[in-house]
Amino acid sequence: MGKSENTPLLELRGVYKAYKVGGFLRKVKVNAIEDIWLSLGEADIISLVGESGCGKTTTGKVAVGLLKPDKGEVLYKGKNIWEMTKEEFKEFRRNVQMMHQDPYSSLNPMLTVYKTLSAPLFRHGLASDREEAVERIARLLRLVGLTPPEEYMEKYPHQLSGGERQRVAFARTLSLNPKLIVADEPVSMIDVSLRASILNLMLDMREKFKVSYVYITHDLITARYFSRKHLLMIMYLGSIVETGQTDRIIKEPLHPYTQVLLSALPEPDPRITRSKKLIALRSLDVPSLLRMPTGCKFHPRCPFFKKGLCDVKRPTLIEVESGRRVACHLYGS
Amino acid sequence: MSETLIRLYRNFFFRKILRVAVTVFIVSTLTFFIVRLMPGNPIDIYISSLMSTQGMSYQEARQMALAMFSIDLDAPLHLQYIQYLSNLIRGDLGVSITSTGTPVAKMIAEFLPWTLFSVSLSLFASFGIGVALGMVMAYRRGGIFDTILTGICTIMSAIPNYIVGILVIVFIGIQWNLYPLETMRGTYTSTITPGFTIEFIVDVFKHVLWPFITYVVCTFGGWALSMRANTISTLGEDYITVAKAKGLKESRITFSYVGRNAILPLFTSLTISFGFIFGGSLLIENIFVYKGIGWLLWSAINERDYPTMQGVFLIMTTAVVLSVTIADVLYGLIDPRVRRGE
Amino acid sequence: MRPILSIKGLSVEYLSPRGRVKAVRNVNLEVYKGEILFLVGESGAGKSTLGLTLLKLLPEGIAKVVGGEVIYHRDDGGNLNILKLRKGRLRRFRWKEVAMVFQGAMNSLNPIMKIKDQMYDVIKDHGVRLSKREAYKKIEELLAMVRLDAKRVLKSYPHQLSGGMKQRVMIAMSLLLDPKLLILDEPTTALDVLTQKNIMNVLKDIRDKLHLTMIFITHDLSLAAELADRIAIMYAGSIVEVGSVEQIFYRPKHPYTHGLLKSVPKLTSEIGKLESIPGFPPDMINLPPGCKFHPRCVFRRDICMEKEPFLQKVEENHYTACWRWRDIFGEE
Amino acid sequence: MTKEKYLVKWRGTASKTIGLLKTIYASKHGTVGFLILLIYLFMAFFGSSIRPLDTTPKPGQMYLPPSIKYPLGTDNQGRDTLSFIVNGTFDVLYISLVASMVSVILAVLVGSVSGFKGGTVDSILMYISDIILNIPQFPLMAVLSGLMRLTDVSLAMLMGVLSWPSLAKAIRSQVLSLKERDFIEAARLLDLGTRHIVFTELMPNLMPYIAVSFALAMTYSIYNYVGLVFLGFVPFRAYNWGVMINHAWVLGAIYNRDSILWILSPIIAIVGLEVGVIMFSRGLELAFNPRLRK
Repeated sequence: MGKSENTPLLELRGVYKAYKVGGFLRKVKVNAIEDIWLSLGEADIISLVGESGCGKTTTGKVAVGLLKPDKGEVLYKGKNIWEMTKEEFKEFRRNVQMMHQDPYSSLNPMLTVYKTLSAPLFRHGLASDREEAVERIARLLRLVGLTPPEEYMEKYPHQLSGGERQRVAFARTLSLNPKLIVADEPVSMIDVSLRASILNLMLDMREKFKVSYVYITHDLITARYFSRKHLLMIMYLGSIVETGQTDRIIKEPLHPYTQVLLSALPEPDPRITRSKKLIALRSLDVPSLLRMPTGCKFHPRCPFFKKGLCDVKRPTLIEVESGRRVACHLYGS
Repeated sequence: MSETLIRLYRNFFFRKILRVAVTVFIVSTLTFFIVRLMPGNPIDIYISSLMSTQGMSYQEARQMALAMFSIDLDAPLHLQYIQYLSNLIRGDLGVSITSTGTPVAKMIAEFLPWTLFSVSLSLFASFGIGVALGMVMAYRRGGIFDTILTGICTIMSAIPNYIVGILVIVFIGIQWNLYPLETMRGTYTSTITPGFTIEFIVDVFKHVLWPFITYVVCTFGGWALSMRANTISTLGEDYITVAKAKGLKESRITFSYVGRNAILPLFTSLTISFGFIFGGSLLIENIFVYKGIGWLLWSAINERDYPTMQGVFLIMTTAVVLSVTIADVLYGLIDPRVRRGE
Repeated sequence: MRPILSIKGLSVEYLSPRGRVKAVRNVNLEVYKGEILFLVGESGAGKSTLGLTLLKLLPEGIAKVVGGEVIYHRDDGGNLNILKLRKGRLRRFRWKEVAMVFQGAMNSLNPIMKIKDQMYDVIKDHGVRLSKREAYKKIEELLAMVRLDAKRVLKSYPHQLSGGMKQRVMIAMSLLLDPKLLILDEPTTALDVLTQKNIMNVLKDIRDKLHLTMIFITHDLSLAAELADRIAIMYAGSIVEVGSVEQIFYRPKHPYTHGLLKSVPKLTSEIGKLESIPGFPPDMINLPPGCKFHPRCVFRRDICMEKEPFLQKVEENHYTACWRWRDIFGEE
Repeated sequence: MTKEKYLVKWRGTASKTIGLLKTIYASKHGTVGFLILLIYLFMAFFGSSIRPLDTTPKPGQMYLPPSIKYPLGTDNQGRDTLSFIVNGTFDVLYISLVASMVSVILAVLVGSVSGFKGGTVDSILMYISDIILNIPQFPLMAVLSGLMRLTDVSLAMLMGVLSWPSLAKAIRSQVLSLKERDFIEAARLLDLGTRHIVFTELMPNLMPYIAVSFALAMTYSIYNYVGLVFLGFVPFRAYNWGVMINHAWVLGAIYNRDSILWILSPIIAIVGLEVGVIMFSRGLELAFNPRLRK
């Protein structure tokens, strides 16, 4: 495959990553993610949804090149990022950024907003002196809705509210004009009344600068808002269990896990949420990653469990209708 | 590496014992080579001192020295080293040079109990005082009591213990003459025969009093400050608020909920200090002429009694290593969160 | 309906190096017997502080009640001013009359004591006349009610339980002395969706079986939608609107409530672009004059910047603290 | 660099230094500690020229009480005690500074490498520090200095080399927790370079710990050094606080009631220095942490 028009911006191909637990000579391998496939183009959005510990953050870190996969490839514009030349990797680094969950940990408490935002500008030659940097930073701050920018530049993180910090962090990810942003729970620690504004801000940047997003979250509702006509991937214990267009999955979930998740989700509307029927799980306990279930990973909790099949054979992700894939024995052979 | 070895290594106790063995081995090796490779080989020095003081011939003196150090000086260094190690394993620490003919092990056995006695007494006392004060300070944090005591504790833990010892001797013993100097110094009165007599026991306590006070004065501040910090952070824990909300009795909250959690990390330090204070006793025992193991080391260094020096140092290290190990094991037993073997 | 708790003109301040944090400002609220009242607000709205004040649990020396009272109406008709209770009486009042389940299930339990002992401590210290066997029978019943395996849980240490299990242990523990009022402070925050659902179901069971009064503190409107009878919305330390679930969700009469509802996405219904409330929450040390919401309010007029509005009656049981609710939302 | 930019930069550094001093000044402890240390530094560098060492024995003037001529009285040979205190400052400061510098540098190096690299490197480094930590240091120093006739510098180095492990462990745990923070990850993603990450992102966060560690190391080395001199295991220089105490002790001057000032002077000098260092470190801790500033 050459560098045609259709080459995706970022691709994960069968990526595996295991963590080693324990110290010197006492290591135990724990699979954090298994066989992850993902592909997105310019101005694309993918939402990655799953509960804590399902490997969605690991997937994000592999995608931005912070973690090297044990198996499988990460391709940026068709090139494996771990086989790139130094120059190519530098370009990848600049173009693929990450937004973190915790605005209290993502900004260095010792640095002012100006220092935080000017470092990447100086480093990558986007500003040569203070004047230029101030000008660019002012533009960035205005872009993320922190006005007037002069009031923010000399402030330390502890002088800002959570919402303001998250905007500064977003301004920093934007500072190098990236093509792709992996956003790891960017609004889960933000006040409800400010969440929509940050999500809208992110969507605006997509309109303006054709930024693509991988939106990682545990919250199906914001995922639905963020990726509506785009792709949604549901993860469970390190594997993808269902993918498809967001709206279609929400309307008609196929995988039992997705179904349970949707039925359990409370909604900000009493009439809807009180008329919901919960699909009950067989077990509430999430299996430990150290003792991964055999067969389908969801089988110990699955309401549609079939003995002799689900606990023996691991289902693969198969296409059940155009654009929708599910890993479950209920579908297909 | 074979499976069994790896499994053995994963065993908690085995790892601990291995660490003790490795450290003791390294220290004994270190002392061996220091003594052997030092400019002015101690054995040569000993030989020449025998020749000059006792008028022996070189051969005679050499024979004597060999017997003393129980090593064959003609053997190559590595063989001497192996010899030394195998002696060590059999508990043979050599023979003292100055107290001619006395085995080092025997000397240590004679001096060690005094250090153990004085050190453990003072350590427990200062721990108790520190923990109690620290808790009170934490409960009244910000108040006058707390402010003043925090200052005192900070300064007390900054003042070297030998300075306090000197001040005690100078002021209590000499300037103000509050306590007989001859009872302040020494381990017991030489005219009293040791034994389980009331007279002797009282005398021993009279002698240990001021070294004891010195230890306590210099160390309680550190305990109090750590206990204060631990208590304050424990008081901020959610489970304390919950315990209050539960309407538990104040005494129960103070002891079972705050106290136990705050003191837990200190137990480790207590056990470790126990090992370390053997080393610190060097200065205090010297000042109070308290004939414990620190005093023995001091006199051995002064008199260039190498085998004794080596032996005492080895014992001191072993004490530390053992106490660190015991602290580890103990912590696993006290704190349910630290699971053994994992 | 008879109130079980009446909060009158309550104000609480924190001392901070920068100045006084006005965490709770002149809150008036009645809690009725048998109802589930939700206290909804964003971070810093003062809802947790309010919760702590109800049990007189504010950190001494740092927080101070600067005005108001909290009256607890006992079953026998007697009234207690909780804030005036002294040591012994306060201790016996806590957990026996009002119990509380806290945010952060992770740290609510003493890490070095078995669950068994932490449960039994409550019974012991309140002098409940139960034999040890009877006490454990009761404990086991309660654990079963919150869907826990009593045998396993009782001999565990907290670190051996998952977050959801710990929170259920806390709920069971809160019911030990049959309290009349249960305060739940963000009991499901930081728990996964499925675990959260499970806790909510446990709470529904408790409501159906025991008919207790509950005050549920949360930032999550969805939880209120699921369980609340009545909702009080807090902003900048005071209650800006209070009403039934229907009233709050379908007929909000305060611009803040209105904005909040419009800024949360929904799953099933069709949605356009969400509108969020402009600006940021106010600095609780230097609060703006007049209505505390006016800097973020698109409907503000001069009066909003000058005078702080009080709760005005909209309809039966429905109150809003807005000068202009009639102009903005119209009469019912 | 143009003159203008240079000036801007200089003003930046100057205002930073002033800012640092201001925050130290803002904390009471810090101010007192700073003033105490200033006095000691002054004595160390200008003491010998202002009050030259008085070495001539004057048998008729033994143990004189304080006077204008001899503010701290005289010693057992009728010499000016103050001149000995003043001239002894440099030794103690110099040795404890070198020792704590060696110790802190090693600690920062080992601690940050260990924390950053993790894995086997970390295991090995921590194993080594555990072993050194398990050797009682004062007795070891006593044995070594008793046997080897160490020079001042080699003694200082030895003290530094033996005392880094506990500091290294503290730094390591700090690095471990900092490493997990997202801002380090963000800096890596922005490709800001190792130098920026270490010196701009990490170091400022480590500074409060390093400052406190340095002060601790210093009190520790003062303790060790004076202790060794007092026991007589270190080559004497006639003017040194430890030597003064040792002399008073060994020569029996303590039994003479008039000698009190001679004995107390070095003791107060030592205690004052220790207290000054501790207080100053408290001020530094505040100064390096913007969250603690107002």
